[in-house]
Amino acid sequence: MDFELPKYIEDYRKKIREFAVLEFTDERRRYYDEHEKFPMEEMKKALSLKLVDFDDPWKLMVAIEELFRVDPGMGNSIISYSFGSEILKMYGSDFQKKKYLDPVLRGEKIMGLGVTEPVAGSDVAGIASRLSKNPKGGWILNGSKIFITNGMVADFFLILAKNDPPLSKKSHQNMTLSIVEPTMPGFSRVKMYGKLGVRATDTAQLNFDDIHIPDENVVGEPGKGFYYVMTFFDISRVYISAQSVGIAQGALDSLINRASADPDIASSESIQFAVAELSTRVDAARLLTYRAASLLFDFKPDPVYTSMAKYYSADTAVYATDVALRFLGLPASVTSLERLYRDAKIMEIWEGSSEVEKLVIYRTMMKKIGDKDGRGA
Amino acid sequence: MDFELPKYIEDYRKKIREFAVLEFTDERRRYYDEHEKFPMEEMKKALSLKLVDFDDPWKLMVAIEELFRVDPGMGNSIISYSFGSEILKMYGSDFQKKKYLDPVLRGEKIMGLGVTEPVAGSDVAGIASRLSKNPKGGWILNGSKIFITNGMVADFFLILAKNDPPLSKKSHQNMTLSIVEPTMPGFSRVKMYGKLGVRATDTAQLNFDDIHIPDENVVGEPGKGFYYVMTFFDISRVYISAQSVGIAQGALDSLINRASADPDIASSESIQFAVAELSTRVDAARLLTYRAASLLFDFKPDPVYTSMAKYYSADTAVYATDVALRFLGLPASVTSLERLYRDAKIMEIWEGSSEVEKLVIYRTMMKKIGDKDGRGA
Amino acid sequence: MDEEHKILESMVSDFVQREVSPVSKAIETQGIPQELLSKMARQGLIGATVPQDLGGSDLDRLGYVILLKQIAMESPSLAFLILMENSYVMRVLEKAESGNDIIKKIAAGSETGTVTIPTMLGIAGMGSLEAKAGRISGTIYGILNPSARIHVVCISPDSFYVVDGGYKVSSFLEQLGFRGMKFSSVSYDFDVASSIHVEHRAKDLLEDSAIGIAAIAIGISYGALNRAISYSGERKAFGHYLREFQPVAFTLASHYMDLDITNEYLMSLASGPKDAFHENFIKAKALDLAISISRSAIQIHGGYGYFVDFGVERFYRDAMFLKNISGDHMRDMERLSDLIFGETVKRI
Amino acid sequence: MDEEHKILESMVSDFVQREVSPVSKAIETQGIPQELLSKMARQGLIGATVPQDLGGSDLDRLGYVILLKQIAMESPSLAFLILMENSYVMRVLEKAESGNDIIKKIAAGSETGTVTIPTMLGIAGMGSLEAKAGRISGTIYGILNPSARIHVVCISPDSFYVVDGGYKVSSFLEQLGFRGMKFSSVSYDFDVASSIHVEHRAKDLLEDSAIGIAAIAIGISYGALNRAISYSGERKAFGHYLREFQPVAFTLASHYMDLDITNEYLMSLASGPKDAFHENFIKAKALDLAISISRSAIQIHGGYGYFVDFGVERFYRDAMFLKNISGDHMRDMERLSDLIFGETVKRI
Repeated sequence: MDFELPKYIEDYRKKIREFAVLEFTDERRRYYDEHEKFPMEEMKKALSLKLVDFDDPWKLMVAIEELFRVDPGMGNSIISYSFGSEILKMYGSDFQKKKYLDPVLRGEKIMGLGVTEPVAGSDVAGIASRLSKNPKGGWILNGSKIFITNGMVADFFLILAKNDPPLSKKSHQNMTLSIVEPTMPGFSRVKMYGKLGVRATDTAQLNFDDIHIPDENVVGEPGKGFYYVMTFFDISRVYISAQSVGIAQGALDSLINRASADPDIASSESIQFAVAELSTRVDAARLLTYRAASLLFDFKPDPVYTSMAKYYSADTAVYATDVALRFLGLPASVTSLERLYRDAKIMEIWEGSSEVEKLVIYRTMMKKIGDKDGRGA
Repeated sequence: MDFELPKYIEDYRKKIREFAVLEFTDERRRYYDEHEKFPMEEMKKALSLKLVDFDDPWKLMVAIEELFRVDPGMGNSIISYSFGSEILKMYGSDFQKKKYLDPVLRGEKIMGLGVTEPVAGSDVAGIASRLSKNPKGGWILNGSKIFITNGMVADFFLILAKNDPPLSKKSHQNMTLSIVEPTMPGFSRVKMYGKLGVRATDTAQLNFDDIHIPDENVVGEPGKGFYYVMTFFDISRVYISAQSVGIAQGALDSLINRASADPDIASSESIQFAVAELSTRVDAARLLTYRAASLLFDFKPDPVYTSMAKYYSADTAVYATDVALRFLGLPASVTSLERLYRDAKIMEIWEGSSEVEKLVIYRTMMKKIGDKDGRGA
Repeated sequence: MDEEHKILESMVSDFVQREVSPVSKAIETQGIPQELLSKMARQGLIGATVPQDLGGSDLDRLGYVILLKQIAMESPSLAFLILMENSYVMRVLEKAESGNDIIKKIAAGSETGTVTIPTMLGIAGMGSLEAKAGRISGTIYGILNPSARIHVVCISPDSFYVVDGGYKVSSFLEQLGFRGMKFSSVSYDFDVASSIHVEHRAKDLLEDSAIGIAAIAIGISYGALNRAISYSGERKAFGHYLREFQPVAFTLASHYMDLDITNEYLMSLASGPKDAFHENFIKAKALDLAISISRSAIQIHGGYGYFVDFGVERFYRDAMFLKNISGDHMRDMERLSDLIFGETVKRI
Repeated sequence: MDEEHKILESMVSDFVQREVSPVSKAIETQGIPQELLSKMARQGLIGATVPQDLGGSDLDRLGYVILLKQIAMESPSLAFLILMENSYVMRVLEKAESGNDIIKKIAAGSETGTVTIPTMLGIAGMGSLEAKAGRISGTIYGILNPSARIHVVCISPDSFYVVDGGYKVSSFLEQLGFRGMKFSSVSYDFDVASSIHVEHRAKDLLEDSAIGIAAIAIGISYGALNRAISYSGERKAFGHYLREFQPVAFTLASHYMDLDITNEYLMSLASGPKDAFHENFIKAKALDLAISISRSAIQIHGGYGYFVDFGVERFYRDAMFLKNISGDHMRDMERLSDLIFGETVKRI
């Protein structure tokens, strides 16, 4: 067993942290949060510096952790321009890779992924968007999506819809992903204002009214969209888990900084215990996350370990910001800590709520329990 | 990073588990618990099978985990016959190794370690036992120890006492470890009955009334006993942490077994969530434990990581038995689960209470925080 | 609390200090002494809720709660025996033709009673009873106080038999809590015609006992917390009394608050008419509190807390056992949700 | 609750539904509308605790608690303004020579008031005031409702000045909660001789406000829980209403119980005379509950809960902000422990 990251990753961590501390100034963090604005300038800067290395998943994970540790809203905007790109990498055609994926990877375009709908949150199989064969060729898309990250800034989206008429009686085998551009007739979008946190992240509702989708924009095989999305979630949930670890560490940082600066605070055993308890939980969350990551990056993702990491880390993020804010009190109610407190809550909700993670853990685990000798048997 | 144990260890885990399941029958577990008796027979059997490999620390750790998973009281008695031997290994003289350590390692003798006293629990520096120079040569020991594991069955003890007159003004530099045999005049012991759990473990109070200790029985340097004991705790706390992981896993096992056997139970989402939450916590505790172990076994013990593991795993053991017992209810109130519930509580107390662990975490961490780039800075 | 109940509280508290406290640890290993039962009977404390002419004290709900709480602070085992006899056994006997004669004996402390709690709670997997050819027979696992002469046997949700003989204690089980009473498997085999049959809804008995269960849980909590508070002011570590350390003080203070709030709610419910809805709340809450406070109480006592001699560890065992012997966790939560939302929580 | 208070509750509840509920979300971004303040003033709801001849309702403790709770269920921001004016500003003005004139204006809703909470709570690191050459000056960070005309300035634990003018709002800060009011740094610079000076113990004001703080926390809890309960009966996932899932139902049921128990305690304390000791308990407990219930309420609403439109997320923010603006966590715990154990918890 080996619990240490290689030195080059730890060096990279320092670099990312320097960037975050330098670029995410108090003023900017407050500005983007208050105005609910996408930090396009900082994103471009990070791109131009080639700061985030999407080719090394460990680096990406550490980058996420360190960016979220300082500011989740800005951090997310910087790394999420390629949100969903793994799907195109795995299942996209050459045409799609060339036209859509490559510009994203070069940092020239922003993409988004549309799964969630007004009546179907964590229940992906319950979506209502419809993709129908166009008798004149291609397909017709109708429906809408909500809570879509990069909704207003993305140059194209991967949209999950149900086939109509159905390709299969099983709804899991009747969903298709297609690429939709905002310039296509029938497309409209509305920015969703008023988030509790991660307000620098761009969020929108998308509407599709008889959009014509050319055949070449259908991703992979029709009917397999649900599986593509689930495979993607197995990947993205590891990164969400790293987001949560970053937030929790950020909250712990405030408590430690305060104890370091103020002897009156440091002399309180109650604070000392809080620091000890939080450090332990943050480390536990980090270890669960790294374990899930280590399997995923080795192409052996384990949904049980991934869901454990995401659920536990999200809970830790909320818990850590809560404890830190209680102890730091009123002076902290206008600082980055109060922002972290608001940001943290989304971790339990997006890309599979904690409730869904728990069901995944239970069901997948119980399936495995044929093997009586293993742990958990 | 690598989160998997080598295959030979996992194979060994299976062997140990087989032994525990086979030897720790319901009947025996109940018998030793009810009668508060040391399972000498099973211990001898484990010894004769050379089941526990004290030379491979990973194997020892996994053995502890698997034995405690089935029965902490019996498990502890089987592995604790050499309790404290690391001290002799590190600091004992050749004479001491030959006369005392070797027979223990061969499984012929049982040893114990006496630190805790009636008025000094976690506060080791507060002990009252006194070791004085005997004008006629050697030393004189007076005082008493409580909660001493193997107290009635051990063939000798390492006893921590304060030097009188003091060797140093600092009480930490004024403690000495010496080897005491029950046959020495002035030694007496009384079995301590009535433990809440781990009742197959032998516990006693030891009394020293003007015991003559020959010079050759003083371990290492006089005045350094406190440091020897603390160094030992850095080791033993990792194993205690593994004990807790074993107990927590045992509790989780009961819940899973019940859900596997009873469709009415399995259909409850509440149970499903409990299984998911417990599995996650048990895994988090296990990862914290393995990380601390991996550093320790690589001769780089980190007191922060060790204390995190011990505190968190102990809390998890209590939490897991609590949740499982609530769900399994009255029928479980006479089974091994109720025993685990009683056993678990000692994990938060022995070899450094959870409160002491938290102080260690905080203090050691804050000392490290010169390095501003590292995590926690 | 009115004057009358204050007097009762002080009387019971004195009695408990004088008579129960000195033997409370012995009760755990040797059972409840006959002498203590006789003394309690003379004060009318055993037949707490039965009429005075049957040897009881005819206590109202509040009085009953006060009694159970005070006893549980020293001996949860004894408190549960009183509850079992008053809330289950004698409630069934009240409805039986010659029940009063038996009630008198129990209230006099010359006999004790028990009830088949597993069947009354409807807990699966603890045995069952079968009626066949005019006899009822079967084995029930987990009868508390099996050596009682009077067994109230619940054979269906609304049907009980009172059995005096006709049962065999087959094996003792070492149980988690209430060790002042034995716990065992009991085999029943009795003639229907010659046994007393009573129709009574088990559900009503359980509902009515909720405040009593809560009272015992609150008593356990006070018993554990009071000991932890005194110990924290006597024991030193690192040169200071435990109570001087913030984490100890804050933990104790927080328990103290929770307990005060929960106790107030119990007392206010007990002072009013039956309110099954809210009595469910107090039962659930008080049980949780007892488990959590008794855990802290052991922790504050350190190694000593782990030993029976310090009289703290039994609260930890009794709290969880009380939870499990007074209901099924999941079923209780389902019922609570149903009551609150007015609809059934489904298994999905 | 007696008839009189029931009538009050129903009156306030009607008013809140009719007048506050429709604007409660707008309050968060645009502030409390003058029109609403005027309407409340006409009903005597602003000067809740001041005499009727000054335009108030002269509510007793229970009435005040009922009022704050009902308002907080819809608009915690508004409830806190009422508390700040009644429990701090007007309490100081009562003692001032020409204070009644100002009280009348506030009760009439034509002026609002604020108080320098950071100095009143004695929170370090939020600025301080200095007296020099007959003037008092300095900057305080974190004044809620800074645009109020009347500023009650606490310059020491037992000394206040009432300032009308003589302050400058220097910069607005986006704060965690109570966004219906602005929050900012305020620079004070006023002449001692021409300002109203009042001696009053800040400690007394804080103690007396504890049940009011608790009432707002309980109101927040009910506001959040009621929304979660209705949503869970409207929203479906995987073909079932959320409420049909055990974990959702059990979480809601458990909150419902906790809230009922805590609310009962509050109501019972508010019905009696001042009891500073126990009022500390209810404040601490109610705040914890508000934080925990509002977290669950967001979770049950899923993604929607994260957006201001659904009116749930603000309870989460307001609950924590209320905790922080009503005291210092550690100092409060220290005081509680001191009260309970009768001795001082040391820093060791």
